[in-house]
Amino acid sequence: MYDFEFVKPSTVADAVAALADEDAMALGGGQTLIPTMKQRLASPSKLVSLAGIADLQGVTTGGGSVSVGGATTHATVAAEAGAYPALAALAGDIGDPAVRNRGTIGGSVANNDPSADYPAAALASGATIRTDRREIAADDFFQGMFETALEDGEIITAVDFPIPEAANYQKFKQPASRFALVGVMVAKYPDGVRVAVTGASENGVFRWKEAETALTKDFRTDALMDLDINPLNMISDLHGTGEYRAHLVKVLTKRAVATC
Amino acid sequence: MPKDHGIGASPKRREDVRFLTGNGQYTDDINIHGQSHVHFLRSDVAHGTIRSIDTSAAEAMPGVIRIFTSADFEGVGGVPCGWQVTDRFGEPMQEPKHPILAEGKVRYVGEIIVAVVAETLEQARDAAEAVVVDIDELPAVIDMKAALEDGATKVHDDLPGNLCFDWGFVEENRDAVDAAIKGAAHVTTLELRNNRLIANPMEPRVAIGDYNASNEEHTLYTTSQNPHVIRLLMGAFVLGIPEHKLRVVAPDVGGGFGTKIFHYAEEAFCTFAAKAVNRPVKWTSTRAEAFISDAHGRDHVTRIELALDKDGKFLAVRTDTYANMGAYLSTFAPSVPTWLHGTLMAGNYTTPLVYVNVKAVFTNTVPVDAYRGAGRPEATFQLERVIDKAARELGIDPIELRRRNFIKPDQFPYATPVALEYDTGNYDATMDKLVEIADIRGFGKRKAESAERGKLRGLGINCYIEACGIAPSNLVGQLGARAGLYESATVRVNATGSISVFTGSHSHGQGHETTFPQVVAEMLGIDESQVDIVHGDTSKIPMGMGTYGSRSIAVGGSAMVRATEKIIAKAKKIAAHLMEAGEEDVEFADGTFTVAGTDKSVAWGDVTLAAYVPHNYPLEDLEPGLEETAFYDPANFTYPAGAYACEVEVDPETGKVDVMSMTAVDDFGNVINPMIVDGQVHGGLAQGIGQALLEACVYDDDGQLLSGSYMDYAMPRADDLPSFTVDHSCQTPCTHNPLGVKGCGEAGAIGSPPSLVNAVVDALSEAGVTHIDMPLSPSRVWSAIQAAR
Amino acid sequence: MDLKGSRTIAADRMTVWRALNDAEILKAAIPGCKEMTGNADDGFEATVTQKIGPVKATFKGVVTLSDVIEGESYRISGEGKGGPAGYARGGANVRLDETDGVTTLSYEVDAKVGGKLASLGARLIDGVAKKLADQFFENFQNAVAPRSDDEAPDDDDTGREPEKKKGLIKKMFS
Amino acid sequence: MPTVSMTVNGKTVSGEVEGRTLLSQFLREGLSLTGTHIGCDTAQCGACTVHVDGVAVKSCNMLALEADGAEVRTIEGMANPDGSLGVIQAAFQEHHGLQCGFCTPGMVMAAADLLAANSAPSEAEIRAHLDGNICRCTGYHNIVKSIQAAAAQLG
Repeated sequence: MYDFEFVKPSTVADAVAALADEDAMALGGGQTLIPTMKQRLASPSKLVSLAGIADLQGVTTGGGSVSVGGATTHATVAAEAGAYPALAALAGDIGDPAVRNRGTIGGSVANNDPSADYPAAALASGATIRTDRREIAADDFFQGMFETALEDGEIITAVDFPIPEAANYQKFKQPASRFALVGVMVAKYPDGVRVAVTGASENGVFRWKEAETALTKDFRTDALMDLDINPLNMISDLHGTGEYRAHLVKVLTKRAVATC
Repeated sequence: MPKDHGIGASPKRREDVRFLTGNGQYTDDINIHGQSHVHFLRSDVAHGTIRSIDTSAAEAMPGVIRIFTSADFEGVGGVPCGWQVTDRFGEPMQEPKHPILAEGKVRYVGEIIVAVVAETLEQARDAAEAVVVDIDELPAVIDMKAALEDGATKVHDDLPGNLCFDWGFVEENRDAVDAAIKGAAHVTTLELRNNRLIANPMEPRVAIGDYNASNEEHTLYTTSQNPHVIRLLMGAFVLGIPEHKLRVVAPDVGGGFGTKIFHYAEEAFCTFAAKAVNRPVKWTSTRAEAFISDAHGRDHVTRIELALDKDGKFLAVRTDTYANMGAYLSTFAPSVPTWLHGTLMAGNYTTPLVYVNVKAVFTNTVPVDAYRGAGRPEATFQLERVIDKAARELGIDPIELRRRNFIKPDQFPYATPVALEYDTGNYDATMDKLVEIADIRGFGKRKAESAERGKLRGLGINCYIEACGIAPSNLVGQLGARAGLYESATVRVNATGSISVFTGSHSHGQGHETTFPQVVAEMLGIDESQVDIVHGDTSKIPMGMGTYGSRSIAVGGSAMVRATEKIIAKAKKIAAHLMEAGEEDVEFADGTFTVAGTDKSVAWGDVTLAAYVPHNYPLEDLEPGLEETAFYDPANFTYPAGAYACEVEVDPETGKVDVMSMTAVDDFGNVINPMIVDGQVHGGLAQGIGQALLEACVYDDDGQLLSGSYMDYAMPRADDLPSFTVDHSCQTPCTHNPLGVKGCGEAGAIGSPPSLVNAVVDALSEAGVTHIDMPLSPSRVWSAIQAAR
Repeated sequence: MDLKGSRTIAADRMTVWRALNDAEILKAAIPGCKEMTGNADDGFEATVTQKIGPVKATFKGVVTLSDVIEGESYRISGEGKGGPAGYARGGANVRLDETDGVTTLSYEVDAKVGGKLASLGARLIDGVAKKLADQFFENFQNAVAPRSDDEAPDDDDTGREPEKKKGLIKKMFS
Repeated sequence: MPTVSMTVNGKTVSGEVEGRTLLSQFLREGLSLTGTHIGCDTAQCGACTVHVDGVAVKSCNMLALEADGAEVRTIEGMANPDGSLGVIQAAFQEHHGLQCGFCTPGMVMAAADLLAANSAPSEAEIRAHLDGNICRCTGYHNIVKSIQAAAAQLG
């Protein structure tokens, strides 16, 4: 690892100020960033830990939604997001126990790894990503593999998840990394069903709109019978072809609906 | 009632206390005052000519002590190969030089080009980034068959081509096998790949070189399974250091599985550099580095044919294999696809004719060498897969087909057509046991239950036989080994009767510190706590060949028995003197010497004390002291064998395979410590299941390793595996070693892949699937189902 | 990874060709290009910084134009060393066809990475390469003859359109 | 250089570190607590697992400075005060839950983390909880048995 300056502010304002340096990076749980830095594949001059900011911690429930502070660990969400069981279950199956004790929702959402779980939850829930300067709808937030609407130095303060009538997340794990080879989150709201897919597309998390339309009309697995997803832009790697991933999207969507 | 001590008991492992409290001492835990650190700049291209190396900017970086290139190694030998294979035309294999640092060319991603020694590791890494290496990239040779085509790029310019050797075994049988296959009632053919693996012991390799200028002594601390072999190879062939000036220490070692047998360039570098910079030099591999520098395993592409008569009797086996050697010959690489593979192609069966052809090929990949089982898993996999396919084609139950061809108990000793003489075995007995404990008859019910859940259940079985404790030395010498394959033991009885046993069998997870005292204590009738094991330091142990090939108890244990027998013989003489009796009248049991037919006795401790305080002692006939050394060179291999069963559930929608059960019935001959034997089998099963289901070392066409971390190389985790059922109650003791033991370290890894693949093929047989190459990843299984439709 | 594609550019062929040989335009089109010196005949030296998720690597290397058929086609290739990250190289065979003052630029892209980028990033290589190729031609097109918004292609099934960032890129180049 | 201080196995310790110093490095090199092992660099093998403020973390994936002021427990702090093996450690020995011993400290720490939260885990729960700890020797069979036995004893 290259050396860097480490700071741990206690307020969002101080963190934003610390991130103003060009090569500063925010440090959530570091479960992706630190391994990357160990390989010398990233060289920030300064790491701004968000772990000391009390305002970014914790899960609150109210007004029909679950709000998760940006620096809340996956383990905490798994334990405390009981009002949205599918979200708690999703958080409880990210990585492994030790990773869940460190990794944070803000880190995951800001990174927008194309195989990460939280982006699927946020997109399927029509979540709102709150930052130090604005609120961003999940639909606008995720902009392709590793790309988000975040500006430089912008900090995720919370993610608000509207609680659905029913929801389920199905993850088919890549055998080595245990990231999602494909993950599908289905969430049923009074105004319609949302289906978000992670792990599959080269463009990162996306909504399967045909499935949403079909499931909004008829929330049964049979509604998906005639739908197929185009494998063209699906990730193809040593763990599966694009065709395989496209196939899994449908299988997992059905299973999610069946489990809802 | 199980025994509570001695042979056959399962005492708690004494090494566990230090491991469980964080007090183990692994090589990376050693820090020598004043040590420097080396970072190796490794090639990131698979093949190329080194045009220039500019270290000038790096030399000036903070903390840099010295930067080494191959120019610094003039006059130093290459990493030697310890086994020479003679090809089927009587010519020796092609043997390229294997330099410590790349000379002129790089030949695989991971090959060391430059070594930077600095005060700290991060400084060494910083400086390595400032080294400018200009490489003229050449096309990479990755595919073995393409490597042998005319006009293929050569990995080694000074060799005639990429063929290391073309081996035929038994060459005289070639025509007879061809004829038998031509005339057979049925021939089953199977093409398959034995996937390339990376051993991945959890402890990455470490080397620390130290040099004492005042007495010109070198010390190497290294993560090795066989420190003496490293001393021999590195001292004699690489660096020219006489043995008495070279100490190799392998302290606690965190797993080996074969990949820590070999002598590696990093070991020679640290030893050499410690003298050159007059500072200790330490190297600790990262996991990423391990993936591109530890010798890989397996990687065979095979076409096998099995000829049967109309009753299902095996008439002949012919196999054509391409074996990947990687870019250079690792220490024992040539022996793996040849003597450790071809000789096992008779399996547990009476097949009269066998012909094995192996073409060993150089490619621009990491060198390939022995990995748990080494050659024997490759042999077992192809044989047991083709038998299963034949059973399916002929409509014969796969267990019945095997039984029809078993070597029967009254046929032992049995000489196979591939040069081995099996001493003992009872393959029907192990199969009977398997049928019983795996509840083979209940499979139909379980299959129906699985079907109700939408899962396809499959049952696969297979047999295996392996050859352990490669021996005797005078035979293996004829076969090309450049080292002996004996083992040594020194039993040092101290004055008060306690014992230190010095063994060349290094322990890195096998529990020798517990098992070996069980043997010595039982022989002497004393408490096991009186016996300690010393291993892993060439300055303490006379000579050793190390731990691999399931040889420790069969060879190292036998050496210990021989040395202990010498101790007893001498102790009897001392006891006879003390009791004023004839030596021939002295009996020894339960730690007490008695004169037959009398009540005269003398205790073990009195005899040992007399040996060291020889006041009342036959000094004119006998030397004082009680210490004996034995070198044991076995008369033959040992032949563990067994029968395995695996049940799987396949999710036809996703292709995911769940292992529902794995049952291993092994005949290891006599068992010293059942608990440890069970543990060895468990570990082998996990690695076999890993190979069959999860693990794949994947290169792209340019020779880049795509599976270069645990993010892409799937290691078996706890939730990938079931609890296992293991049994070793069928015992046909080995007839030619004093303990009657056979070895258990590799069995699980050899025996489990075919049963797992047979089970998945069974589950998918109705869909028309006849074979899937390992690993049976969900996407592959799904694709196979799609293709069969 | 092999990727084929084409772009319709509202300019005549020679205008596009000149742009394909213009150091400034190439520099602007190569995603993450920080510095580029040299010329079309002798080749360019370039420094390119790429940020993919947490990974940020700077590549130093060369960009060369070869197999040149004046006004018609060439191969543009780049090769860069990224220090501890390994290396990356990519190229595109580019061909121009003109009808009615509108030029169709067709391309076939290939890309390779080596070292840690290959061994740690296997799952991402294709996606990143496609994205970068897309960005290059998008940038190039915008630099030569910006499109109007209604020409944007429809979303594909995956719901994410590569043109999403066009607004930003247009801002940079128009 | 920044200074870090924390409580490790009940003792207050402090030392100078760099920003980049990992908790695992601080433990191994700064405090000579070499029972915490480094088996990979992608935070998957779990050999470096320790407890920070009562929960399991991978110490090779956490900066020493992130643990400033924390309570850290390592394998060296798992034995009984008299030096005898703790319940989980003793269960691992009794049931042969280790072979080469390299992954063992991480396994024991992961097991302790599990049993603190779930006193009677099922086999499936144990296997799931070991998701982030790789053992290459035992095939996990006896590790699972060891944890079950420890759970039974701890009640």
